[in-house]
Amino acid sequence: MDADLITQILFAAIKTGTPLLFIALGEVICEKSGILNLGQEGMMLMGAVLGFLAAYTTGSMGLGVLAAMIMGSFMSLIFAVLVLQLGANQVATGLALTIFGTGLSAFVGSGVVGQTIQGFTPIAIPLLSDIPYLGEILFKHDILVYLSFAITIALYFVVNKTRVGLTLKAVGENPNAANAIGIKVLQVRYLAIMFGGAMAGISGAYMSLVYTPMWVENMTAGRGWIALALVVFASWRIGRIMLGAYLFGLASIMHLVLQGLGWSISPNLLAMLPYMATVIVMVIISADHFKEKLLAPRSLGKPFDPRNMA
Amino acid sequence: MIRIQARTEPSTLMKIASPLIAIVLTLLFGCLLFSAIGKDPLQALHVLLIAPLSDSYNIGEMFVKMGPLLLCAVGLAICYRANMWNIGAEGQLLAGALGGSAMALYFIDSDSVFALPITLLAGIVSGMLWSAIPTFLKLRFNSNLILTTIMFNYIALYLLIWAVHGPLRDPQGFGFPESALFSDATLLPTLFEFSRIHLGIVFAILAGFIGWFILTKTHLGFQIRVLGADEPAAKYAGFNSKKLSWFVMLFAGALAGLAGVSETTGPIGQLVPNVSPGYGYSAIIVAYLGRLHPIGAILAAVFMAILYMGGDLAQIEMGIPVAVVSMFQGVLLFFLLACDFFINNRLTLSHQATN
Amino acid sequence: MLLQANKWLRQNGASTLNTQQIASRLELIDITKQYPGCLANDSINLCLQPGEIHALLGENGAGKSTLVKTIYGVVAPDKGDILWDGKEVTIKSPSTARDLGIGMVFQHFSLFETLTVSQNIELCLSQKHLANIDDLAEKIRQLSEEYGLNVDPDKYVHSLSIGERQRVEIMRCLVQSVKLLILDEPTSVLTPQEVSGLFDVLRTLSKEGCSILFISHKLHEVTEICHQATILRGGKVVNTCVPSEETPASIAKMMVGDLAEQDTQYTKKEGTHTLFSANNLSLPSKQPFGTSLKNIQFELKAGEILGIAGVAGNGQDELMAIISGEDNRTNKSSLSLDQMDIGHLHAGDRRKLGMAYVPEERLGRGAVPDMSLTENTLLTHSTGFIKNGLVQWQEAKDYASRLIKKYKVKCHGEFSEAKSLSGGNLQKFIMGREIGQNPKVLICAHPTWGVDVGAALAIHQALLDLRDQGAAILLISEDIDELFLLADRMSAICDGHLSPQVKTQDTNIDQIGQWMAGTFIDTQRELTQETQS
Amino acid sequence: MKMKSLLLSLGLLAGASAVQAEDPLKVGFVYVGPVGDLGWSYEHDLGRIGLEEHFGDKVETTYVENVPEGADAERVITQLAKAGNDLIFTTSFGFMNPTVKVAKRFPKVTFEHATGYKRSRNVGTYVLRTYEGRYVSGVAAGMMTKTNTIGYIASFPIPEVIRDINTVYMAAKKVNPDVKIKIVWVNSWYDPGKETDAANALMDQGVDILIQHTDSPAPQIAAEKRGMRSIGQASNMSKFAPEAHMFSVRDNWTPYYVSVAEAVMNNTWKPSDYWGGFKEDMLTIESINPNLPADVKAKIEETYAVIKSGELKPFTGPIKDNKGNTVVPEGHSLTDEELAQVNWYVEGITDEIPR
Repeated sequence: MDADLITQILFAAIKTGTPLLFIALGEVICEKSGILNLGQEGMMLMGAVLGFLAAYTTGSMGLGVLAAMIMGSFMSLIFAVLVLQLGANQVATGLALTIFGTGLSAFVGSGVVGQTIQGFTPIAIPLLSDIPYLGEILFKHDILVYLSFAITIALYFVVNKTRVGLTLKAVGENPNAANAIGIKVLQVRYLAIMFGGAMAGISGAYMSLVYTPMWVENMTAGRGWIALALVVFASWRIGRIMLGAYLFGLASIMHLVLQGLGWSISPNLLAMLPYMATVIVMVIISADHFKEKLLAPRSLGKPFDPRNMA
Repeated sequence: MIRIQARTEPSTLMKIASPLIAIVLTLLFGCLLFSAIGKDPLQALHVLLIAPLSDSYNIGEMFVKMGPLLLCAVGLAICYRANMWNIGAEGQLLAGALGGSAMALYFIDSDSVFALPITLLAGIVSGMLWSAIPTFLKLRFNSNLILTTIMFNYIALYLLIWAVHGPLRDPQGFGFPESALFSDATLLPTLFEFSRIHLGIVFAILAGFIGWFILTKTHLGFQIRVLGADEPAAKYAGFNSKKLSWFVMLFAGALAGLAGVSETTGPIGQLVPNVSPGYGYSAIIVAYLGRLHPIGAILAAVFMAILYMGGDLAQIEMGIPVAVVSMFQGVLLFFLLACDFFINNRLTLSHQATN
Repeated sequence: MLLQANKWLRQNGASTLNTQQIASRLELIDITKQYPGCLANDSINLCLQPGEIHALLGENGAGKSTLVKTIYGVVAPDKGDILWDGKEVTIKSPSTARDLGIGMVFQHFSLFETLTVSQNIELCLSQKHLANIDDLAEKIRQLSEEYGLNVDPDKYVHSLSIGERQRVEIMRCLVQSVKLLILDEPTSVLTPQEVSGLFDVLRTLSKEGCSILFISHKLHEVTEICHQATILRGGKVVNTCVPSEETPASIAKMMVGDLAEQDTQYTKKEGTHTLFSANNLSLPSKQPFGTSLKNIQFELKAGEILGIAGVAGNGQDELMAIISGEDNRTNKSSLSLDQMDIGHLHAGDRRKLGMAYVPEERLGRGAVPDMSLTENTLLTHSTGFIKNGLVQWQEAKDYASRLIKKYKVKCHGEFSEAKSLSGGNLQKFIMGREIGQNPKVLICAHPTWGVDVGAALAIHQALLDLRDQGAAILLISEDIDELFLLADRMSAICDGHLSPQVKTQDTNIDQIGQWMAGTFIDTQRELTQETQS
Repeated sequence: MKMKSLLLSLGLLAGASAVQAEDPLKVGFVYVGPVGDLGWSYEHDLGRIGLEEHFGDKVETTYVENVPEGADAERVITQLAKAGNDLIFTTSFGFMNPTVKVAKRFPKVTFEHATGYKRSRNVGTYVLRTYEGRYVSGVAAGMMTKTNTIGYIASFPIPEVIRDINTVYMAAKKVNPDVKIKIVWVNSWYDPGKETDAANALMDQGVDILIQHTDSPAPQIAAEKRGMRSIGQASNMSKFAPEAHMFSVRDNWTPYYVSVAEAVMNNTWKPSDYWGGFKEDMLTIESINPNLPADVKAKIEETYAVIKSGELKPFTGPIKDNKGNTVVPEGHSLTDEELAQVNWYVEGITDEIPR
């Protein structure tokens, strides 16, 4: 393998990792507030189809992304109302969202199956893209990839350096105490869930507007689930999520690259790689009880009802 | 003014009524949806829900469809009762199909009476093995069961596809990805001349009753319920939560594995890449709709099977896209979860508060 | 205004307040709060002056918590008015309360263990407050010095002891310069020594004009520090008094009503042979924030009650888990029952050998909230109700209804769900269930916590009867008075160390209090070193 | 009479009652994907529409899309048969065994299964000579490649795909002795995401001409974005890649569907294994890009013509496989039956066929 090929593989890994990055960033915020949303796949598909529809009919890619975000947060709002307002089980509600989103997206999108649009064009960032290798890998992408860089940096700052981040962590660790000191727990969780939805929407839009760019039923192909694993993989840290997303991206294209290089390994066994890797990393991380408890949001998945506070 | 008020005691009426209300609401949603796409809603609902039961062949097919759903759902219901969030029925089903098929192919030239039982057993054991790995990882390394079982669904899928392309491929099959047709000795006998109802359906319904018996009549079932309802209490009482976790997971794995092998040795008759159109995931809805109760799961599985078949019929007869089936499933689960809120809460009409 | 008040206070002394001169700091008028099935507050009136330390007294369930949560804006009252410095206010949320100058230290701390002290404090401050503080950490250090609180702003809360955490909570209020500080049972988690440190801080605050609302069960503390007391029972104000003019006994009488005074003396007994022992047991905690056990050593004899005193969070839960077998990482030989090593056995196996437990948490551990009393009987008492792995529901049901009758458990019947019972009734049920198995060894944690006096007496009698039948009983409690009343021998636990055991007659509250603060640890260490060398 | 009505109600005679002169011929289609996939199922549906256009109201067609190749296929085919269809086309390999099974129970209904090899009294099979199109593709690719590397995005290692890879390589080698072929298997007929990844992985490794044996236009778009060239598959894909697209080899099912329907109407239908290609107009070369050099365009037309006339048979000996065995002796051209069993790579392809 020469340096150019490696550069191109890494470039592709970032491209493949970007939808994972978007959705995992949304999910990590949601989980930090103590909510486990298994509906990622459904929200992502709805984002993909709505984004594509909007971009296809209006011709504006920006509107497509916007529509995807709105749709994603609307889907997550359904989840939020059931889980936060009606105290429904988070696992079941999340699954319902995934199943519903899969069906609805296929239904809504049936009219545009096989259509295609121009898609975002890559923009080479002046100066930065001239850096040898690094410039090739990082700075010759389309605008959504740059957006994912920006969101990652912004979230890193917000989560680690601001009061908003503190509030989020507090709610995720101990909602009762947070409520007692006057943090509006439900409000924080609503916002976190809807942020997660919006990010899932962008992630879907990335699939249908940039990646292929077209709409196909079930085109997210399990990326929402991978993102859930990715959050654990990154032990709820923003920086590691970015790293993890690109690693996963790399893993999912590696079997195609290796085949091209003439490796004769069954593509099916290679396709298992990302899933196996996830399991292994999850085991390594969670085996350390002590660490996981400090890192994982402690109220994750548990219901909270302010009416029961008295 | 309408206010929400917590009930002092959970409502028994709502516990039973909630799924029924959810179904009614889902049907109303369906009416709106069908009207919106310009189809006659009543005819659509008729095709979707009544037509699948219109003749004996269809009723038979309903049972065929229900079998794997029910087997998976019973296992899942018991897992969820013990607070083990097993999302891996799909993978366990595929593993069962794979293991069972490998055994069935071993018996391809045999006419031994033991061929079928051993084949079924191989499927069951494969399913158990597939649920054992995440269980072990959870109990030993504390890894998240939801995530590992999902990952293992994918791993099972690729393993099955690999096997169908490789070692288990029919040598006379022109390289197409499917196994040879199993010999009659390893096929589940059908029960009636006119339909595909096979022995696997009997297993499924039996599993429902066994699940019910375990949960309500045995000390084991009691311990499972305690573990799920209140883990500290189970620990306090000295129940071996690891053993119980192993039991529910292996039980679920065994049933899902049986579902898988029953599909390949039943209606399909060979190993193909598409053994399951997502039975393992739909079974989660079935388990919930059945109130995490094995007998409830039987009724819920009937409903879901009708919905699936109705989806095909609606496509054939009215050109309604098949995606409505999963929309219906999702909406149904939404409504169910929302209705469950009223088991512990109620709406009260109150006059504006004084003051 | 505040300065004036301060001056006035210093001149006149805190104990002789004249209410006429300035508007009350806080006045509650007719506060009423209804919960499903229970009237938590029933037209409560209460008045608090600047600088006044006011005790809010009452048994568990009397409505104290609801009332303070109303003041702090966590709970909205159904009816009633709140006057703050003479003006009517609506306290919608804790942040409104804080903006007014109300601070609260919760019984179960509202701290976040994965955040640092200053992050915890920052979360409580409004933007307005924050704008006035340049450097929060510096401010914390300065206040810490001023009040002798000894709080390090950069430490993570999970590394702090219980006492330190409480001081963080108080610091949280000081940073906001509160005018009213609410403390919900602040001393229940402190050693006697820490308590006096806390009282010093409270007195300083009071002198500066800060009002303090003090909830406690410990009446001698109330008589020691409070200027005024309001006594609640069943959601109503039943009495008010000036504590310094009363004795703990007279206040207790007001709290429990007309019931007999609890001054019973029980006969002490001496155990016969050793039934249960822990041999040099050391074990790191499973939990990141738990206490590790160090060299635990004790013997429990047949026919005696051994009491273990200690402030919550000093290893009681861990010890309990190890004895019961919920945590069975112990060596085989580190625990023995009746000459048999049981350290490796599971909880269930230990039960079969004749051990029984009454845990601290009744609902959620001792009983499954959503299950009926019949099912809850079966939770630990399975002998006779299981045949070939099948549950004999009818027999279990009959037994449960007999238990209910025998221990006068108030409920609709054996089909009632555990969560529908009051704390005391559930405790009687659990007690009865455990005693009904005729255990050789009973481990019992906080048996009468939050139980009304009548039920407490019944529980005490049941324990003594069991002892007299020859069982060994280990009693873990935070209530020293109760331990002295029941235990034949006493010990104390501090930071995972267990003190020596002595006969109750040979010790006194002072010594046990010292032990609770860990004074025995150094001597013990020296002793072991001596024997080793 | 009673017996007959009973059988009718069981649906066994449902097919029989329909063949009457005045009634239209009812034709059912079973698709594995969505009709909008712009590939395989899309072209079959165009075939169905072509059939309707040809016969007007003498035929009545129904289709079911997205039918999984598992246990459900048999039910869907049965339901189509019961719905009174006289002729049923099942258009994916995975429907082979279900088709044969259902056909046994509906002897009066005619079944046609695409790409399969099992026939019976009332089941015929039909398949495309896709390798003819690949030969033209190989010639064009061999002439156009600057890097001497052709990329082949392959779906499943079945004889059809392996045969086509061989054809492309042999054809390209004829015009460009230095040419190499890189093959990536995506294990799917239709997965735009994966196809894009595969296209990019190939282009990263020096491929400048993409040939796809998958059905989505994603590789075309990927080639367009990077300024490489591509050849369309199954349907006309020119609109997705105005610059990159060289031409498309389109499947055209209409002629066959019309001829089968006609045969059934005239009661002259007989089960057979039908192979259609350039000669029958079932494969067409469409939208040759004007931006291609004149010599390439001429060569494409020429090659098309010699294959169509039967002058050139791609699999004519001597051909050696890549292990050195002679697989087609001198002077022999593979028969259809032999073509259906190709499971070797020709000499020069360094890869191995994956499992």
